[in-house]
Amino acid sequence: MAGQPQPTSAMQVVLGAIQLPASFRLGVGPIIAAVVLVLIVLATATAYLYVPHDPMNMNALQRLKGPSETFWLGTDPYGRDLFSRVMIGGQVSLLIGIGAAIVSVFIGLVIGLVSGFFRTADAIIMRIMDALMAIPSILLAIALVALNGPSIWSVIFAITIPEIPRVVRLVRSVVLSAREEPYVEAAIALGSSMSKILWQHLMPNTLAPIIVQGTYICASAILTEAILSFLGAGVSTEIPTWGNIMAEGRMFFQIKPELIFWPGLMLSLCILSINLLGDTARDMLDPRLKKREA
Amino acid sequence: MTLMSHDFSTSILARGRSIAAAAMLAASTAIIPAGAALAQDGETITAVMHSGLRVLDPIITTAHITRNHGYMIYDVLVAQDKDFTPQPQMAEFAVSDDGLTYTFTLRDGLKFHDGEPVTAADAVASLKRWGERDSGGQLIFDITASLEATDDKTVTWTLSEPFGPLLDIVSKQSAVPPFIMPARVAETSADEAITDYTGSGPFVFVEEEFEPGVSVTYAKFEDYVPREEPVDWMAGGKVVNVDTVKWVAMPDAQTAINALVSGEIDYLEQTPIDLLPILEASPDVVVEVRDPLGYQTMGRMNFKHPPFDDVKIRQAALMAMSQEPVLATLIGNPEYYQMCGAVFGCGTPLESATGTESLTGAGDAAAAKALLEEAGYDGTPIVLMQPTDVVTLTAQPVVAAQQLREAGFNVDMQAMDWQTLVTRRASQSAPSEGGWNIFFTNWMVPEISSPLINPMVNGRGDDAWFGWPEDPALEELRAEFIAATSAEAQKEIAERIQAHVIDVVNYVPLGQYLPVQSRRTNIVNMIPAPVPVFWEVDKTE
Amino acid sequence: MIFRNRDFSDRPIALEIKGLSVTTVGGRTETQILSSIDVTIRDGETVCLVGESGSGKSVTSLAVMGLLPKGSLAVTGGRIELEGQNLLDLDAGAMREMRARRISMIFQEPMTALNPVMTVGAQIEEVLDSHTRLGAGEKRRRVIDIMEQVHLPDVERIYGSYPHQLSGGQRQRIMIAMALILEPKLLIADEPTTALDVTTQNQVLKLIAELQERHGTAVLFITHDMGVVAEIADTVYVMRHGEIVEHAPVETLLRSPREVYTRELLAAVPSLIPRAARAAHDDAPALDVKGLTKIYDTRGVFKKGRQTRAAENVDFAIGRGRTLGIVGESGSGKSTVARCIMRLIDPTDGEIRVGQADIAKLGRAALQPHRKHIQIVFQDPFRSLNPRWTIGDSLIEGLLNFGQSRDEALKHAGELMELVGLPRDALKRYPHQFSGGQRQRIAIARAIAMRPDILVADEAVSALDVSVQAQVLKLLDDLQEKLGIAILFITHDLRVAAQICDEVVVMQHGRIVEHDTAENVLGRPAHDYTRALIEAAPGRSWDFANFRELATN
Amino acid sequence: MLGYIIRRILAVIPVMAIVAIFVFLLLRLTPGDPAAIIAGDSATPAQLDRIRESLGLSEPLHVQLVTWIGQLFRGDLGTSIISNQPVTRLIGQRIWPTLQIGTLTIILSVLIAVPLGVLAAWRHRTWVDYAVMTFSVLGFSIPVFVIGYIFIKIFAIDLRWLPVQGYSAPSENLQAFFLRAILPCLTLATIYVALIARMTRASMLEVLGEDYVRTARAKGVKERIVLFRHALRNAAVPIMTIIGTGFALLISGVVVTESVFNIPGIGRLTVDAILARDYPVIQAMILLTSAIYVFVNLLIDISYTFFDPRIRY
Repeated sequence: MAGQPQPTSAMQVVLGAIQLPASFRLGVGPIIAAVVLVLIVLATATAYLYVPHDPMNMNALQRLKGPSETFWLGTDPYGRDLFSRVMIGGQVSLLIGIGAAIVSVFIGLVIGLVSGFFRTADAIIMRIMDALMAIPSILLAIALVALNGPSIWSVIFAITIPEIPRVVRLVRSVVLSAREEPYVEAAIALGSSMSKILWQHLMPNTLAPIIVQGTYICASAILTEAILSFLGAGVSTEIPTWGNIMAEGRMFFQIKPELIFWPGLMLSLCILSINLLGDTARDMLDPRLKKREA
Repeated sequence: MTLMSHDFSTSILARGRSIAAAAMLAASTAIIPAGAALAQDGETITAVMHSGLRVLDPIITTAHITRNHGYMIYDVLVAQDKDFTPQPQMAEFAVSDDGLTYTFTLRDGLKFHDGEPVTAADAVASLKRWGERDSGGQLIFDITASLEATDDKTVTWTLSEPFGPLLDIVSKQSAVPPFIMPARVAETSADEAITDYTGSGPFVFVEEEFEPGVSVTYAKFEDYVPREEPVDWMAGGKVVNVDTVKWVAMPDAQTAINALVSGEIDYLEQTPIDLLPILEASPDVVVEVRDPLGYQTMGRMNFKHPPFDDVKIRQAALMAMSQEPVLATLIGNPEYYQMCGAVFGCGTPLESATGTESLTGAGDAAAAKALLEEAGYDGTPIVLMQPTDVVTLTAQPVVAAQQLREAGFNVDMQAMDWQTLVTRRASQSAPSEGGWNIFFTNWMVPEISSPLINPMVNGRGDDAWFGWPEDPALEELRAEFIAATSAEAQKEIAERIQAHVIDVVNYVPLGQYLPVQSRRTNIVNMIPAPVPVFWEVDKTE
Repeated sequence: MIFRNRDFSDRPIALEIKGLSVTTVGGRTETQILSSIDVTIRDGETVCLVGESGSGKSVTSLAVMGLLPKGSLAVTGGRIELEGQNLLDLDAGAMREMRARRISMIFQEPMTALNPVMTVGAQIEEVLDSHTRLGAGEKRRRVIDIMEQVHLPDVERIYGSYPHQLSGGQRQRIMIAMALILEPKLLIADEPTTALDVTTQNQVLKLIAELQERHGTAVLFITHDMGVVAEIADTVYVMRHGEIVEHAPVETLLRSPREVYTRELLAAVPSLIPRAARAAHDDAPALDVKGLTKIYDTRGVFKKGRQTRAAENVDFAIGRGRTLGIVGESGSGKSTVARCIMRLIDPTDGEIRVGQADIAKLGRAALQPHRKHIQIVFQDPFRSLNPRWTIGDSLIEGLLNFGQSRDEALKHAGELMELVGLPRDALKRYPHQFSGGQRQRIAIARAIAMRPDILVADEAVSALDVSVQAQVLKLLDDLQEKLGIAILFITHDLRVAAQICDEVVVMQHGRIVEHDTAENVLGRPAHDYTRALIEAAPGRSWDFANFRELATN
Repeated sequence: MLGYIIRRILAVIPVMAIVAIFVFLLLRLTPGDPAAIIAGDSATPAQLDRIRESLGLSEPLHVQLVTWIGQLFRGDLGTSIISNQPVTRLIGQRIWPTLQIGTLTIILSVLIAVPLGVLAAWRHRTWVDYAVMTFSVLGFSIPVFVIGYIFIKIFAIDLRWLPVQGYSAPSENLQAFFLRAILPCLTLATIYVALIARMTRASMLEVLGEDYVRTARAKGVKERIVLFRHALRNAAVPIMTIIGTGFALLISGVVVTESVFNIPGIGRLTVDAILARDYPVIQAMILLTSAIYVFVNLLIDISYTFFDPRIRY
């Protein structure tokens, strides 16, 4: 492999020198997952263009109706169109997932870099992170939603806070091992400043793992939102999400399972796809796996 | 594990397949019938109540579950029959001709659970503690000259001026009935919860088995002597036919219904109407309306802050609202709800529908818009509080918000858990600073059935119920009502109050709905009463 | 007698590999790893398989063991006959029965090759568990016996020890005991001494020879080290790109290699004859180290502090244009000295004079301007370049830090590439597109881009194949000539030290035991330890590059 | 070893102190007034003030904090504001169902997941591997309450094999306990099995590539012994770690499962307490669950020395 130069792509800048082992096969799973995910994202993102009803419009006389030409998937306990709600609800669920992933990864990255590089800050930061990790995340999230009210942002915040320590630990461990790398020591010898070493040498090492971690956070955030809704601490019913559609429908599970089935199906497909892609990305990025394949 | 993953792939809808797969398994597996192993003792009734019991002091709180708990272990001096007429329970009563002295004589054989006899001193202490908490009680104590135990069996209550409804208030079952406790317990400050749960009622509280919010066990009080009279609503003899009653809480209605169908529980106090088909399909379960009066659901505005400080805008809001969508969304099946504009409830002596045609009709969005225009509504957002965790209160705000929006209101619906809501509604701050404009709640009809006890019908400003209307005209009407001596006069004044309340939009009645209880068929003789009580009821094999 | 020179032609054949081919499977393309190789080993014979990395020697050994990684490598042709029985015909169970009983194998890394969570006694005993039905007492007796045969001290204690509690040499003895306890026909040794220090290596080689003699075992010995070959081989097979280039009895091969490749390989082996020291300039030394000491404190909350003296009282100086080597075995403190001088770690005491300035105690900011005078090249060429940066970015990192404009620095970088013998357009590529030797050139270019006065080379050629090693050493020599840099060369390899150093410092346990010209240290060692080191060097009496005995001076 | 345990326990103190202060402040900043909850619908503001006073909620924040920490040191977790019961009593009543279901779930999960993970790693890139991985990703992808409902629907409602809900103490009726514990445990185990199986597979894959596994095979050791004696024990540390960190996930699952299956455990106690702003209960419960988490992970850290002799403290 070493002999002939390989083509360079723009992705390389982000993912670094990821050499795909020659024997690495993508398999059909991740491809299906990617297609499903893209479809779900597109379908929910453009939902306002095609949904037949206002997802918020209630009609008490049309409650809990079965599927019909007007209501493709039937209606919910408020007489709202289930199809429209599921499609629009996906927007909010995905927003919460992506939002929580981005915010926790960003905050975790900054704290983790500081913690990994400055030994004085490390002890204090890690004690606080240990404490945050020790608090059961769902309880912390419920308490945070209770504190801030059930808005989308407060739910994202509540899901984000417990995820941060995990990102911090990940980033910190990557930094701790990367700072032992000879090329970092070479940079020190070359007189590079601390900030240059931190941002240009160490930080890029954390990108691949935190992108993977981000996908998992995204999936788990969507799931956590559903659980918060289930426990009565989710986003208000004014704004449909997969989670609160299911939470509202749980009482009708036996007489009208569609209320849980459709949002549940969308949610599970979506999370399944994200997780599968995350696994694939992890396998591709995992240096240990690479070593084994080589 | 392969079985498990198979079941995962089975969708909820593809039920037939999973049953087939399971049936195959069943052929090779010894099946233990779930019901058999878990059968309850025949002498115990396991009941799922509408909420978990957490607070044990029925005086300090108005929570219905605690009131119901009070009726299990305590007794009351006077109780109402189905015509709202006070009848003797622990005590016979007499009123002096001038209407100033009330004498209560305790009947024989009354004992507390610790074996001590119930004395007049116990009754006096209990009434005094109750009087500090209950708003009706406060009215009486405002004009009480003396309340004392004149001997072991006699309580003499002397007033400084006549007060016609005294017996009505003392015999009421909501919100806080004057339960009789031992004097040592009743001496606890009215702001502090009691810690000694000795009563004289037909059941004994089994403290060791109490798990707050989960389960509470009551044992039959063997020494309880019921009255001779047949049971009638809350009055009459309380004959206990079972050994133990166990209340368990099941926050998930679905779970409770399944448990009832499978015989794991005997009784379900509150049944979601939408789920009735499941129960109706089961031959072992009876579904019924316990209390024909039911509940009133209502909305209350904040009089202190714009825009609802303007009567025109309140009227516009009332015009905008229509009961049917609210009730249909909340209950679903029209058999179990009733459009009703009566402030004092439909089916009560003081029922009147004056001024509520639009409410019980389709609403009048056009009139609402016109009124808004006239009042010069500037689009100030209305903070509408929506509880997320109380099943019987989730629909009203959502439907009302839509109706208000359609009439041109700018509605800011803020979702919060019920506990946040009850805290926030006590705040008199501006809506933008943590206050509010409108919220919704439910009352049992007996709780609002008269101007004396209806918490909303009170115009004393900051001393009034949340929303704090300053309404001297209303207060005058109430004084007239108290002074009235005949039922006809009361009825006439009540109608004027109705008209006034709707005119100034003191609050918005959104109709009445019926609580539906369900029970196993072997649970018989449940009393139709506003309070689910467990005397008279029996469990057959 | 330099070589073993034994004749085995009348002994029965133990192993015969005929036309063995191995290819990769499961990838997009099939790559031929072994192309029809033939190897014959007779009873009691030692066959050495030599070649550079990637030549296929390890694959050969794994193929014989039937341990090719499933799903990535597969045998596509040929036979592997052990005493006439084709191993490739055996099913998994039968093959498992062959292992340890008929063929055994020892591996390069005794640390990783032993299970860290089992006692070594149990690991040896497991061989008996798998292949015999002996009673507990008998098993233990056999284990103790073989452990004594491999000359382990304090056998009873070591029996119950875990691998991490033993030294590298002891671990390799355990491996050998494990391999030989069932007296197999054939022992495959895959670079068994590469990870060991030279003195330990010598002992292990002797042990293998001793046991082979005692049991009449055939040995297939895989190595890249010609010294080792000279020491132990009866017959040598030279491999390259999955083919056997040449095979011959050891003396024949070393004296008169037939093939060009073999000659090149031998010619690249550095000689133990030290270079003549170049004339020292009389001006001030470029680097002057005095009393350098590094002490590690391991202090616990409840434990008493314990001190590790990694380097103590180290003194030396290097003049411009000269090379000073620090040699020593692992743990001697040579790398600690290098890292202290680079100020990658803070020395506990002493002076480090770079030019006129003592940089030993400077703070981070005060140190910065001095950095450009002293640069380092690390051992591992795969990790010393940031894999996410282009070569150009890596080369100019230091120049930018010292105020050059990007264009200027890039131009300079282009020149440097040519200087180290790489094309200019390589600047736009990433490190993974280069071989190890090329990367090491780039690392050198990055260091000299700063125009340092001193270059520290910390085992800079140890990870490279001999042919590449020779090229890099040549490059360093050329650069030194052109630029007049002082080089501090850290190595464990006496041959390399002999090639490049003017002066040599020998370190042991953190202290300098000998310091003199290379000629004196290597030719007339004054210290016992130095002498032991030199005597342990395999093949020290053979001059590989010239295909003859070393001329004794 | 003992020194290590003592040091680890000491290290827990600052963590728990941060948890305590964090939780205390978090709750006091949460809008919500327990007095309003106790008093019910028709209380007046003056009554609320008096109740607040008697609960000690009108004291300044730092005074409340100091009082509370003082109580903690005396082993007094306070009294529930709502039910007026000592928190220790509430915990005593509610912790057993959770511990029993939780322990059963962990045992069940490990028994299922570890062999699955080993199998998947051993048969890497075969259908077995793909099946295990698909199942484990699926386990992560379905909300736990949906899984619970599906189980109820199939096993309790349609097949009537198992009870729909509830909990029986094993001390009273062991058979009833197991019958009622099966569905909650299976529900909870789904995600936990997924987690542990994934980690077992990953860890085994790494270990199976190690030199000593090759050595074991070169010794002619049977494959089963290679997998379980050589590889699994070396792979154990990350598996134990994930069991420990996954414990947090289990707590989350417990909260939901308890409400689906109506189990009177500490999960429901805590959620109810949060929704009711029952400060002493919330504080005690979060401290308790955090302490359990920390304790479990401490045990797991110590267990590493059992799996790996190189780890000596």
